Amino acid sequence: MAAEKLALAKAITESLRTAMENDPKVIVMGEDVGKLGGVFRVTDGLQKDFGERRVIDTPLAESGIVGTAIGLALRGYRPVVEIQFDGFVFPAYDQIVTQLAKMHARALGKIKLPVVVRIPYGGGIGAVEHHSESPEALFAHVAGLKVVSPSNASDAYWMMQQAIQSDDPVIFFEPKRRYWDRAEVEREAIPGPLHKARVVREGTDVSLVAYGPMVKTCLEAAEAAAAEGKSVEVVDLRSMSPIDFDTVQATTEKTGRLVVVHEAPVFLGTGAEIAARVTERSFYHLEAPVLRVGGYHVPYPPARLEDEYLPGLDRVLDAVDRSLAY
Amino acid sequence: MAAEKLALAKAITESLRTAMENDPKVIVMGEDVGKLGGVFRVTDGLQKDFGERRVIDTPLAESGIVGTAIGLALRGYRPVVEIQFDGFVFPAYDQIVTQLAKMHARALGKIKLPVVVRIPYGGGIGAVEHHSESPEALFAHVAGLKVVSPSNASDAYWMMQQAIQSDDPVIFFEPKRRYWDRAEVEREAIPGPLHKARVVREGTDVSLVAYGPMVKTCLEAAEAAAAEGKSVEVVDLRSMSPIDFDTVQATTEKTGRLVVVHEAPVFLGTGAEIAARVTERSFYHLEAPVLRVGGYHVPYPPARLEDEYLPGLDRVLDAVDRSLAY
Amino acid sequence: MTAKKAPARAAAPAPAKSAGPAKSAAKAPGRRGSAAKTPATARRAKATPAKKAPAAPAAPAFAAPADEPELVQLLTAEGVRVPHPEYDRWVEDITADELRGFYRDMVLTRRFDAEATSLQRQGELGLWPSLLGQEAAQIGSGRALRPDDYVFPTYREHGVAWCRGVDPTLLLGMFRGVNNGGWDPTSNNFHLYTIVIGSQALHATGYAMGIGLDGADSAVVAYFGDGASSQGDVAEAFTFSAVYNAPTLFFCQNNQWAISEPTERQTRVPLYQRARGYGFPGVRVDGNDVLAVLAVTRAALAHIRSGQGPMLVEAFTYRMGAHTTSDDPTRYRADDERQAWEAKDPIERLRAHLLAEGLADEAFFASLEEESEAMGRSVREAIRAMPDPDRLAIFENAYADGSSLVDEERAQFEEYQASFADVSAGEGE
Amino acid sequence: MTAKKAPARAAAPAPAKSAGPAKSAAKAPGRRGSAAKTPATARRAKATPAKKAPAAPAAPAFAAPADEPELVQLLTAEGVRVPHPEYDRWVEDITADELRGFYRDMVLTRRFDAEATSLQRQGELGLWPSLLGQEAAQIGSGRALRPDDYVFPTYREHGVAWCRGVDPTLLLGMFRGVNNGGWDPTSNNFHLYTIVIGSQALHATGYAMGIGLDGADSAVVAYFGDGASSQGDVAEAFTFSAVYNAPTLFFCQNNQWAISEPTERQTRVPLYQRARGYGFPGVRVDGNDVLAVLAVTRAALAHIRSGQGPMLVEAFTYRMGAHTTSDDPTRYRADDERQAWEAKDPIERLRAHLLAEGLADEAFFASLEEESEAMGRSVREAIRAMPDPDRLAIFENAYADGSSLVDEERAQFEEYQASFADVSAGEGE
Ligand SMILES: Cc1ncc(C[n+]2csc(CCOP(=O)(O)OP(=O)(O)O)c2C)c(N)n1
Ligand SMILES: Cc1ncc(C[n+]2csc(CCOP(=O)(O)OP(=O)(O)O)c2C)c(N)n1
Ligand SMILES: [Mg+2]
Ligand SMILES: [Mg+2]
Repeated sequence: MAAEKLALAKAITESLRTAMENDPKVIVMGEDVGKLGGVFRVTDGLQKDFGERRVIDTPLAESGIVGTAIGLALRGYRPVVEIQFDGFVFPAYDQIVTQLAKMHARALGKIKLPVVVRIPYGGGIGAVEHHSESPEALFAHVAGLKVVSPSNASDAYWMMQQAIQSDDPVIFFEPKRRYWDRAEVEREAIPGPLHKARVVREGTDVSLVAYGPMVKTCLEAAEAAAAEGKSVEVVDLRSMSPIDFDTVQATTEKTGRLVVVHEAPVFLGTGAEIAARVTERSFYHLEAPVLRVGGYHVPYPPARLEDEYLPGLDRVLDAVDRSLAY
Repeated sequence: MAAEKLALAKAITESLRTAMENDPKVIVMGEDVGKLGGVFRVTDGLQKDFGERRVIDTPLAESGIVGTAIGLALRGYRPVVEIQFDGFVFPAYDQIVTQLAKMHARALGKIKLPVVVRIPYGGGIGAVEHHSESPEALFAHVAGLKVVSPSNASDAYWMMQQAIQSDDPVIFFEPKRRYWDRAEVEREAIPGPLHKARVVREGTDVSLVAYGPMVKTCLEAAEAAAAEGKSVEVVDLRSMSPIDFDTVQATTEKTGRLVVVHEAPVFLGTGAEIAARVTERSFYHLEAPVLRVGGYHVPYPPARLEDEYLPGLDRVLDAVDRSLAY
Repeated sequence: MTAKKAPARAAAPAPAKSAGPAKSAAKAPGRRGSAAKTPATARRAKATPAKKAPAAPAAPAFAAPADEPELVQLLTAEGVRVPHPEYDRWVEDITADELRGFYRDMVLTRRFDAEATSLQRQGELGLWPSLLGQEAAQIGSGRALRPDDYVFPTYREHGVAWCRGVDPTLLLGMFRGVNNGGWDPTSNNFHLYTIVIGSQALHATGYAMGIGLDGADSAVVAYFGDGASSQGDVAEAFTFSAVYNAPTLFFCQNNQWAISEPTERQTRVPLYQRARGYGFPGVRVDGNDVLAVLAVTRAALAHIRSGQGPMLVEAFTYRMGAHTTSDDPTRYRADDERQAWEAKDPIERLRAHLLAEGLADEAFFASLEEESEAMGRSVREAIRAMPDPDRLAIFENAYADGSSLVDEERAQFEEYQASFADVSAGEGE
Repeated sequence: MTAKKAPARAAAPAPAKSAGPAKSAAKAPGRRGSAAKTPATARRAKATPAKKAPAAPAAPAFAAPADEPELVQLLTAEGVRVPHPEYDRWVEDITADELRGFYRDMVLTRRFDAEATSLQRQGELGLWPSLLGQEAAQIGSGRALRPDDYVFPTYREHGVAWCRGVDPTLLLGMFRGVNNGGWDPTSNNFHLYTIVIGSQALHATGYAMGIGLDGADSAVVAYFGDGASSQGDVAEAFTFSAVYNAPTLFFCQNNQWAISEPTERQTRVPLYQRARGYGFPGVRVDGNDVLAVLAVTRAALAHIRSGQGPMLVEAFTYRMGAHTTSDDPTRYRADDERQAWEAKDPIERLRAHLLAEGLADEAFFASLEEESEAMGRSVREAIRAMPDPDRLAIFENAYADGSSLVDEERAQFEEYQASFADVSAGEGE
């Protein structure tokens, strides 16, 4: 099959479909994932094609969803569970942190928990409270979990394939405001490793590292900066746990300046870890401190203020300028 | 009353007692806090003195404990809730993150939630799984919460007073392996602000920043380093949200070298934020990158391995040496 | 005897279809449901003995839950007043004036709701969760409350807010995106809408425990939906309220859908029975019958105020519209279901009653129509006049006592904003 | 009529003391409890009418939960076999040999447990949660299972582990601090101990859903305690199991204490009744009667295997020792309670029965005593020989597929360790 242009959401649908076709143990569970196809239609059509036994509408209880997915994994299944929105993952947080993340180690490796937890995340869609958050750091800090986020349809397709094949639990953050962005998905391509970052634009003056929804913003910022004569390199991190520090280090040492961008609050966000570790690795290469652009330490604001809260083109460019000013 | 020597746990007991005497709205809730006085005896004697209506044994359900504490706070009470061990706070995480942290902002400031969540945390006591964790970063990243940890009996007494008086929810991490350490508690002293860090040992060559259980370890390390002719300054952070960056910046610029020490995993631990922010603030003052000493990115190991996992004297000294080697 | 039971088990993970008395009864709330027994007995013959007990008898006949779903009703779908031995006394005092008042409440609430839905379509709101069809459940329960009682709503209790005297336009702020909850919960004892499903049940329980500590005889109402009944928080609220004898009324509006999921995805048996497992009473009431809801809520509150601890009321009703303006129910439910429920409309029902009994005349309905129009206009005007918040508002109220971190970020933000001012100033020159 | 109800309400937040049928019944498990009604009726007279209804009647008399706690018993405390119309047939096939086997199971389990307790005192273990008093509940249920059934224990199911064939010394590893769970759960279908209370109920439910998907007729047992019954996870497990008709046996060992909290801090009514609120059957069995537990568990499993979905069994027993070796029960419970329960000891009871019926002779007891001694010795030896894990083990098994972060940290750790080697090497010179 040749490459086709798919919306990011649709690429995930197709990836789930492929995985379910290839492996009868792959099942999909969550609230409204059946007939409705999920509130974002990511599971659209799957129940029709694979039946109610493999695409399971669950009771309204996130701890129950993740907890039973663990039990199903112990029975040999590979559940892909959907959490309806970022802000609703917290009732499941205990099962994720104390059980899903630790059970493989607890069993000295004798059992595996290939569970994927899909979470549409991030803001920018004008939603009400709890529907726009970016809680990835709260998962990345927890050993035993892997945490990834695609920024485009092609990665969405392939990273979902790899997440489902992974024998570790994967928290799969889907950039909901990019769900409708279309890109070529080459179904035959052999993808790189799941946890490898990717340089998506070459540059020489400053490096931007971002993931998920902010990659597009950073590419736009790089474009705008280019118009001003600044050469900006952009790295799509793709994985927040583990982080591909080699790629981040390489870009940092290439340009000498690094700006990390994410929607999540800056304070203790993934940018903190990147800044700390890269500074340690590349101390003598840095022309400027690693700068961070992200959300503020306040509850996610109401929709009419989210543009002030979210890192946009201008705030990224401002950070680029500040970095260059050192 | 003159200063008296109290164990850290006992200083908290006394602080709770004082608060309950001063304000009839202060109540204590949790599993086994009544007759048993808590598994660490921190609430020992309180039910006897204040009755079952103010020292409330709860059902075994942490979400219920925090959720009902929120309701009690809305009714005008100031609940101090006990989570029995660090690893058992996660069932309450949803109530803490989506409700306790955000309700004041949601109400545009019209309601306040003066709830203190006490959590004995950290390792070093040879306990079984879930009884030795340091999840503070998972709370510090969440806006709307304040997060503190005393390192000694005197701070324990006063910080608890201030936490209870705070109109914001406070996650109060108690360094369980220091519960039995005794120190003078001056009951009449006017304490400094709750969220202010404190230089607990002056030095000129390297700065150590720590909080809770690691302050003692760092003081011992400083002592050992002194014997080797190295002058180490030690800062007790006391508050992990907000962090008193002014004090951290001052010590960093004084010595030019900073090492952050905590038991929690290094990856996305509070040390990441300190390293990132201090590097930004004091970029031209740093002789070495900020180094971090902490736990590894693995589930907390079984007791017989915890000494390998936890930062001890030697690992702190090793970091001091590495910092000085730059 | 020990044959593989594949067919019986094969369908297991899909919700036990036949086990849906709530859903089946849904088709006829007036009828006494009878489905509860079916699933428990369906495969009784297919026992498989335990291995260690080759001579073990067939699977035992454990009793199916004893109670059929009893649905308290005082007004039929046609508006005919039917007697009820237990609940008549709770509404004996209701005057014609009050009945007309409930009618007015429901009409204005529905009008407000329709206005909000159309404001959403016009882009004035980002989202709207309509209460269409649930007016009687909300007005009947809301009107049973005292001012000192405290209400914890979900996000759909616009009718209860109305009874509490909350200015309706305040409800719109969060759906317009200007705030996350725009009213002062303490001024009308009506808490903010809670979006994380089930959380508020625990807040209600804690508040009720506080009432107990204060020695007061107020009550607390926790509203929640059929979907919410599955959340652990609701179960824990049941436990805490029961154990502490807290004056909590758990008021479940079973509108039969949680977005696309019918009630049988949440429970095998009618939801009011849940309470018995926790040792307190549960009652199911026709949620489209405002009088019955009033009676049942009053009785429940009296029970609660008398110090006997919590109660559960399940108002059996129907979500006549979409889950929210973002939802498309045609994807998951048949239109004839909705049509069947239109015949049980709570407002039409009371109107028929008022007319049949001569309790309201055309003048009443005409003036209400006018009032309703006027209200629609004023809501429209209010929402269009609603100012956007100042951008600095994002740094307000994160903390009650402030935080140096927020101060630092606010300062950076102001500096950043100021840099644009410089630019534009510069450009202006 | 509207007088303040301070006294009635004042005591509310302290758990409703009188509302503890479980606890009262605890004093006499054989007696049919009658306390359940008391709290619900105590203050019935003190109704306060709703404000809008000045003529409202007194608080209604909602029915107290219908069922009295029925306790299934086949052997009295004195070891006398009493007939039971429902459950006799489930143990008709039990031979004298099997009865002696249960006795042996219980004796060896208790011996192992005592050995572990004393090893803790000697510093060989960091902690030990004793099952003393709960042997019948565990052996009776454990022996009802098939090998293909799957068990999710708490942290106290040493007797069930024994029935599953798990090497007892493996149970000690986590309490010695050499691992966090030392056995392969798949080799005996006995999951690892779960310390976070209630979590495993959901794992059991998921596993049971998987059995359903597979079309198998195995069952899953989720063990949990009276305290655990309050956790939201257990409630959600009830909901999921019921809705999916999953073959889950919820086996609650109500040992009447959750550390220092008696069962009335967790529930107003006997716990087996919880199930009815979720639409599946619950049964209370004398948890100190191994035969009754076996019978009830067999019946429940047959029910479950027949495709009817989950069941709840409440084994009413008593924690005769401390919560764990770290606990001091003298702080919160009277010694006479424990003494009363010694009279109902599960082992003594079966011994009396074996002797009275002439089913075992002195030789049997003597040889069992020897076997028990030998087992104690071998456990002691095994634990003392148990090696400490290699320090690099902390980096093992965090991930199944590895993680570059862990690799990096392991390398740093090795480097750091090597620096000491250098030093000692240097010192050695
Ligand atoms: C914890 C959580 N999970 C998921 C959601 C998304 N969600 C919003 S409303 C809803 C359905 C609620 O159904 P029900 O409780 O019956 O209330 P209704 O909407 O019918 O009034 C869901 C799943 C949420 N808000 N919170
Ligand atoms: C979520 C959680 N909260 C608290 C604890 C601490 N804790 C350990 S055992 C226990 C009591 C358990 O009581 P019960 O469920 O009756 O089981 P039992 O110990 O009596 O066998 C508590 C509170 C825990 N392990 N997990
Ligand atoms: Mg609903
Ligand atoms: Mg117990």
